[in-house]
Amino acid sequence: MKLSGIQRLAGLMLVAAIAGASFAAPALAQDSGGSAAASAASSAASSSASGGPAASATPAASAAPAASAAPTPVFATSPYKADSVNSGDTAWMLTSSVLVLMMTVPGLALFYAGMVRKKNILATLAQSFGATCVITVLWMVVGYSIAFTGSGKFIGDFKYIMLAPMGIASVSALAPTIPETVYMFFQMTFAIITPALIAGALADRMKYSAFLLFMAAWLLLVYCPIAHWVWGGGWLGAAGALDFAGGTVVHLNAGTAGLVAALMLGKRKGLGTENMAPYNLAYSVIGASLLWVGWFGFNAGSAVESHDGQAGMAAAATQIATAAAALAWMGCEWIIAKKPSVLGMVSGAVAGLVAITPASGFVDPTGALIIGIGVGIVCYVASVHVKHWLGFYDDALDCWGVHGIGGAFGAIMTGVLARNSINSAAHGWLYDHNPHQMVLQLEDVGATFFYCGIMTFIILAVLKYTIGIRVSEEVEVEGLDINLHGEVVQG
Amino acid sequence: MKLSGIQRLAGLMLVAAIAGASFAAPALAQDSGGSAAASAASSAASSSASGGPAASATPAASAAPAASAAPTPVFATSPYKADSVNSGDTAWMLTSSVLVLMMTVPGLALFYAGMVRKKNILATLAQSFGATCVITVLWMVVGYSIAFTGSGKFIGDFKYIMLAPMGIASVSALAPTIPETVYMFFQMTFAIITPALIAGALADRMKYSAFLLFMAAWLLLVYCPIAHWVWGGGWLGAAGALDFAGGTVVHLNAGTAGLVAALMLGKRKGLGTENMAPYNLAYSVIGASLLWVGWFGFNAGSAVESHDGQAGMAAAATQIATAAAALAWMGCEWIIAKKPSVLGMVSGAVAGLVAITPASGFVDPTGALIIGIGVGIVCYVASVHVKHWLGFYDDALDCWGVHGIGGAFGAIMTGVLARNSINSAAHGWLYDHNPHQMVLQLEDVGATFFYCGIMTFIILAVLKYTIGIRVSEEVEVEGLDINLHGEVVQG
Amino acid sequence: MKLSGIQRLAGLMLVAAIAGASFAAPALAQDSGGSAAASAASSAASSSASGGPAASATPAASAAPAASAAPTPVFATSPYKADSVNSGDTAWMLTSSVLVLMMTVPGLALFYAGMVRKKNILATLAQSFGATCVITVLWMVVGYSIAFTGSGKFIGDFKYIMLAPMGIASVSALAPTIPETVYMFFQMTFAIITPALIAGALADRMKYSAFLLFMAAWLLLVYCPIAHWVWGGGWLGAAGALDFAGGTVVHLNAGTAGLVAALMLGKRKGLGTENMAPYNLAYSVIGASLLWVGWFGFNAGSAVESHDGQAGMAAAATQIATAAAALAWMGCEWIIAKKPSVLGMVSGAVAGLVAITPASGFVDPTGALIIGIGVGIVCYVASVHVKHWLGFYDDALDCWGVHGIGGAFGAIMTGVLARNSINSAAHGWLYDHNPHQMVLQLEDVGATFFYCGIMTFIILAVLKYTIGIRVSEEVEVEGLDINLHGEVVQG
Amino acid sequence: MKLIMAIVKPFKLDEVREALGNAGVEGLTISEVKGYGRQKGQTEIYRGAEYTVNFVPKVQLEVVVDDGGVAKAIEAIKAAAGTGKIGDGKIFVLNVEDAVRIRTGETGSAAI
Amino acid sequence: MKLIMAIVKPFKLDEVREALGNAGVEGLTISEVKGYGRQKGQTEIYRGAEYTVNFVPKVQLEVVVDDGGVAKAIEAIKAAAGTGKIGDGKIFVLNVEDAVRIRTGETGSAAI
Amino acid sequence: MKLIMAIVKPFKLDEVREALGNAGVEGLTISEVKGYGRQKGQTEIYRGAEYTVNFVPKVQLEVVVDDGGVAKAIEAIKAAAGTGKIGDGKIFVLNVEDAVRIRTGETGSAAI
Ligand SMILES: Nc1ncnc2c1ncn2[C@@H]1O[C@H](COP(=O)(O)OP(=O)(O)O)[C@@H](O)[C@H]1O
Ligand SMILES: Nc1ncnc2c1ncn2[C@@H]1O[C@H](COP(=O)(O)OP(=O)(O)O)[C@@H](O)[C@H]1O
Ligand SMILES: Nc1ncnc2c1ncn2[C@@H]1O[C@H](COP(=O)(O)OP(=O)(O)O)[C@@H](O)[C@H]1O
Repeated sequence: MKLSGIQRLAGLMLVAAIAGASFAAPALAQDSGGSAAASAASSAASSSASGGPAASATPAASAAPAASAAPTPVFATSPYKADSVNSGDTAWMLTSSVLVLMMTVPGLALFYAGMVRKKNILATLAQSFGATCVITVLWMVVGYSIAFTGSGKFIGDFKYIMLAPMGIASVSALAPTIPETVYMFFQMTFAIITPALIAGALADRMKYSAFLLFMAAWLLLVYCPIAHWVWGGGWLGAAGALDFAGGTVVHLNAGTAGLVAALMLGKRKGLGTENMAPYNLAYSVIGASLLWVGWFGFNAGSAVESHDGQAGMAAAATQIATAAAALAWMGCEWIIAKKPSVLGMVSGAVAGLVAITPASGFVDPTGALIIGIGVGIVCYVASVHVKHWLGFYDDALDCWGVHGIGGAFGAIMTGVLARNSINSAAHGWLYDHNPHQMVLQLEDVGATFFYCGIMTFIILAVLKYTIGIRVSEEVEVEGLDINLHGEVVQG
Repeated sequence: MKLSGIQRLAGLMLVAAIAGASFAAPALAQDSGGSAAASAASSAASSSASGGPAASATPAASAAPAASAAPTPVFATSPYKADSVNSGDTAWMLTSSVLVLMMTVPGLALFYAGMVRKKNILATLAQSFGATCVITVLWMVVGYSIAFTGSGKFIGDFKYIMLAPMGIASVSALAPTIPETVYMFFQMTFAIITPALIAGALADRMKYSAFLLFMAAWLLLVYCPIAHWVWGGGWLGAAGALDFAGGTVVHLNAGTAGLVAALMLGKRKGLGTENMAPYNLAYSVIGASLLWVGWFGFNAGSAVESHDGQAGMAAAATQIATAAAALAWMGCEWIIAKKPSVLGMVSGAVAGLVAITPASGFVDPTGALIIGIGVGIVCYVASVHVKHWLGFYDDALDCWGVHGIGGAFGAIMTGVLARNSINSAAHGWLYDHNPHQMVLQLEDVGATFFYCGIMTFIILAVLKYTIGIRVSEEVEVEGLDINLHGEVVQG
Repeated sequence: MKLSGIQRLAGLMLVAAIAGASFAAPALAQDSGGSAAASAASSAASSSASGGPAASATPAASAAPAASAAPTPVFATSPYKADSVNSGDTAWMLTSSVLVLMMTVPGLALFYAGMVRKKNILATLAQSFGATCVITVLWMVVGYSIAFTGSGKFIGDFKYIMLAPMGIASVSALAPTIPETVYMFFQMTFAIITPALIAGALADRMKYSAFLLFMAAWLLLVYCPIAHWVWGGGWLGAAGALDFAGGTVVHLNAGTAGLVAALMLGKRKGLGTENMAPYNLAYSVIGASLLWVGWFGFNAGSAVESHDGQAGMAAAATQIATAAAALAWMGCEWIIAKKPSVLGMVSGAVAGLVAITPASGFVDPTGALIIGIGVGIVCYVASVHVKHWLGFYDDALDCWGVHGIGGAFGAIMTGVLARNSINSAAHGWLYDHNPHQMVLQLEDVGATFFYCGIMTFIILAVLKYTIGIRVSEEVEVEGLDINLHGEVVQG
Repeated sequence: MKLIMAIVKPFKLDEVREALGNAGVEGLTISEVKGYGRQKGQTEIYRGAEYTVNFVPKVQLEVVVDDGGVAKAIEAIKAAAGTGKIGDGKIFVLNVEDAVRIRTGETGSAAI
Repeated sequence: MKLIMAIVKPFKLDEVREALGNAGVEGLTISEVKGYGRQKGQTEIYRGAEYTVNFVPKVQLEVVVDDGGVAKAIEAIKAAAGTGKIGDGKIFVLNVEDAVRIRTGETGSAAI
Repeated sequence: MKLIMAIVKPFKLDEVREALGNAGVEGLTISEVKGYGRQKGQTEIYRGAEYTVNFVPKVQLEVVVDDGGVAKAIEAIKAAAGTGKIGDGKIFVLNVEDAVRIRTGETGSAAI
């Protein structure tokens, strides 16, 4: 369908909305001298707070006094010296790593595979599975080294190539209570799912060879640097941006890449004329459920310990926000389309998981509820209405609509609802009267959006004009399964 | 088919069997003066023993001497002060919570979805998924407060509305070695699966709006109070009834509700004439397997710690009873129907999991084996033969036949086989010569059966005469997927 | 098709390759006097090192000094006395047990079910599910007693029948930091999956009654003794063979049994003429993913603790080898068959998991990478080319090609790449200049191969000439689902 | 002999089969088809957007009967398949020149 | 009346249906079939071994039209289903002796 | 030209196709159908209760051949599909008035 100028304009504005903010940010930062102290304070603690997965959560323990006003018994600081490796923290982090791996295979693989047409089911599964393999090896070879070692402001050093220095008894300063092997593995599972999420925007039309190369390049050129900025000791973390488990590093990042990729690939053939309804939503429900279940490794695991209350609070917030978002999306559909679709419920749940990701560990249950309801509505509008109205990008399975929009929404709401009594490293706007945190969050969102957008464009442009990124029309019509993998789902 | 008086009569007797017992109970209690001491003793310890998920398991540790006769090294009381939060217990309880959540989505969702006809697969998945979301939010708003706070005999207080008082460092007296956030989350997963189980009796014919309202009302009016009675410090727990992980609170409760709901909804159209065979039992096998796997969070998690042997013994008992029950059911079918059906195997496994739920943590491996074999046979007869012979209720997927009968069977057998050497808080009939325990168990069963039955009837009656609970005949024939959710499983 | 002598010959040579080695071993052992000390040393430590699941991992902790050269902070020996039961280790081992159970149901069940034709899907699921039930009960009755108690060189004693002596506070000398109940359960899950793996070679043609009897007999006559030899304190472990999590005990063992069973059952009807392509590879992808996820319980769990770095290093090695093997197999197919099949990717991943099983816990990340790449290629050649070229056995789903070959490859490579700095109990050939370790590994491989091969033949021969092991031709053509279980996957 | 080709609503299949049985028809073949006609398909929802499926699931029955049996068979189908609602379906009659029972080799009416 | 039986490529279905609609056809019945002919099936890979599937997925349309409408319908199908490539499919025409609309009982052309 | 419509047992399909090939048939169309006749369906078990499925899975072949080729084709099918057991199936022959090859527009015998 032809595109009216007004629509293009609106499209640009959508982008500007996110972009503009971050330009404003620094300026605003200057003005907010009043919160200098707070800002300083938060910076001080930030290397742990914003550390997300990298956060040593000791502050939470020391928060006990603050919270001890609560009409319930409280526990004093944990029985462990937080700097010693212990079996409990290690047990939880091994479990968390396994849970996050399960999010990608089979979770994400099924979530996406259930939404495509029969002829592309196996190819969609192959994307998540293949990405997992490629990224695992690259992470071991150099990825971990770039993201989580050294003291660079922008990228780590290369001492950890092949993980050579990582002995049986090594411990990372970023996770003092577990072996470094476990920390490396935990971070690896994050590095796996982030690029894999992008597949949602590429569905039904990308060459498998190009896909795997894209995953590899994107991991090293986009994910690793940004992970270093925020969690690996880089500039954003140091500045005090709060991202507990990856609202920007993981979700806004993957979502932005998805948007760019969808634009560069072009629309699926037959979009609007052919029936593109999901072939077997049962797969999507299994996938969404495993994403939900695994997400506790993602969020509660990002406490990187289980010796105090932080992991538990993150888990509670995650569960509440997810359910609220699913209900919100369901409600919108029930009112507008008259029927609550199963696809809507699971999409809402995922949107909730996305938005609570940066906030879990910083917000209380009520904050989680607010974020959940909000993101359910926002992502519904973005994925169902705005996308169709703009109509110039084919974000097939709503990677941008859910992960991009949801991640940005969550990062911003974290600035609003973060609460010092939940995490002593956080000073939010609403409860702790620290407007400056909003500046930092917007900076974080803007930096991720632009860096990721530009780099993704470059990577795909190179691939497009070398090996090509899209399959031929015949292949697309006949199906990717038989043509790319020589197999089909029978019957 | 027409119903002969004799059958109606038998139906009533089935009910009476369970009912009558509990009337007898108090009387019997009087007679059993001989066991007063034992009874007192058990009452004394009961707040922890009957506490099920709420049981601080320290007694088990102190049971070491008792067991130290065993020809193996034993460990002294655990290295922890049981009153301090520690990373190991927290790690296990976070894991358990995640496992129990996985039981509902995707476990239960798939178990049921595999048994319905193609046209209702998505609607069945939507029941488990939607219930999970509604209950999560209600639990946070007020459910937890009603069930697990305050010192009321019948319900808790309302101080915990919105979980407001629950700080990062709160600890519940019911679970002294983990943060309260984790305990709240763990209990939430129990509150989610219990109402969701009822869906098995509602299959193929309930309105989705009515279903969600039913879940909400049932949670607050039935589950929360009963959970408080037994685990939250209420009268049943105080009396000394033993229910480690929810034989009555969860399974008999859901089963009874299912029976009432099946009667009020009426039979599925075409029952007996149309082919209602499961569309894709592969889903049911996945579901049953995930239920099995997740159940270790349910039973072993109900030790609410991992610092002594109780969780381990509960896990062993669970595994043994489940396998034994599956084999027993399989054997019955092999002998009677000449072929062991896959549906039979998985149903048997679930029956075993149900029956061992109240007993795990109180019985030894041999006790678990006995319970497993017994329940496999009992539930086979109840679900396959008694149901058809009575023929006046359409318990579509055997919610009552498996969870109701199995839960009651397990609760009663717990009184028989509970063993003081396994859990110092328990004094069973067979090993510890405490017949009075049987009284308490029957009281527990009867109270749950009647309270749940009556309240469920009231809730559904209100819904029936307001918004209506059953879909139109056309909708039922065409399928719930397309009519309630606007989607279908293609192909 | 007719079989040329040359092919038969090659077939025998394939067997001889593995066999011959072990005959050579003892002799070689004599020669290698030079490494007597080393050998003695390794024997000394072996009861823990080779202990695989039974390994108390304390050595790893004491390895800290060795590794402390690494340019990262290291942790001193763990804060726990390794001889005291603690909640962290217990939490991890409970989790690991659950993960390994998940590998069989639903993991393995789906992995195999996805590869068969529609008419046999349920029967294939029933094999894994039924085996799980039968083995669980037998393990409790006598299996654990045979494998993991007593001090016999070849089998354990029978004191633990019905697990009678196992009290709430028992601890096994083989796992001093967790309750024995947990250790018994953990080992049970290994005993379940090993026989279940054999089903891959029996697909589409075995009687269900014969299958269950085969599982029972094989568990008691093959698995339990071999497990005792290597992990239970028997002769192989004492000799110093290294098998961290079961390269020979589990995989070579199951693979060999599969090869023998495939030969005794004969080929599937229609092999070569009918289309035997997998019906729904989506199931296989789910299955392979859950196997991958669960395998961390298998390998990292085999550290039997989480209080030092061993579990973490095992996890890292597992992840790296799996991904590398999947990529290697994918690469081979891409080059030779021009298309990377999904079946190839998942088969490669499983091959990697198999090969790293004995090595995890002994090798460093680079060693894992080498093993992964190697096994991906070796198993691809064995399963895709050698099998067809030899053509005299119908190893339907490549149980021998992946588990047998992969397990042997892994066991041998463990001898090459094991590294003292990773596990102080290991002295490998390459890094620690201990060629004698190769002798021990080959001994281990040969002993397993021959004992298993002979016993499996005897068991199946007895079954074949009594109740019969193969279904009738009509049943095979019509499908096992309807004929053995009276059910079908509809639609 | 004639081939009666009837397209009916799926949930009427069992009734139609019985009716034909009573009308003396001993064998028939059915296949799942999709129909396009006055009756419009259901509206599916995808990402909030409703769209109508053009094709409606139907069952097609193929029955070969003696010329004498045609009228009875048609009556039976009409009676059993009719709901009076749009989409009840159609019956077409074609001429069959020969029939063979594979098992016995019988031909003509004997083969039906 | 005639029964037009056309076997076409699946992805051409929508176009064919439209074309027939424009040609005045108000109802038709389709079924998923597999075809064997000059066009060979795709080669699937199983354990590295390639093998060709003999049967190609096709869609079969059955349309009953008045004798007058036959030519127009055939033209419509040919135009819409043709790609010029092997495997485009076939059209067969059979005679229909009678037709009945179940809902109304109308017969003959009125029933179409 | 004639349309040969044969209903056979699924696992005989490959043999029948080969036999027809040898009999000079170059193209055919098959569809999965369910049959009702003397042969009764298998008994499924559901919750211990056995019930017989009325319909048996069959494969329907549709082959259009020149009048001359009919006999040969029928022979081929009979030989390949027969097992002598109940349920072997049926062959029906209908007259085809015209045929068109969509790709080329050829009509009549040339189109087959
Ligand atoms: N001309 C036709 N040729 C073949 N099939 C037809 C024709 N007209 C209708 N049908 C079949 O009959 C079914 C019912 O027809 P429809 O017009 O929907 O309702 P009614 O039969 O009540 O007029 C259609 O779905 C289609 O399968
Ligand atoms: N003689 C025939 N009888 C029935 N169907 C046929 C016949 N010949 C071809 N077909 C059908 O037409 C389809 C296309 O025919 P094919 O020979 O592959 O290409 P083309 O139509 O271009 O010659 C086949 O797949 C088959 O379904
Ligand atoms: N009169 C008929 N019209 C259409 N199909 C028929 C007819 N009679 C039989 N069939 C088909 O032939 C198949 C075999 O017929 P059946 O009576 O079971 O065995 P047999 O062919 O050996 O007599 C049936 O399943 C059905 O599909």
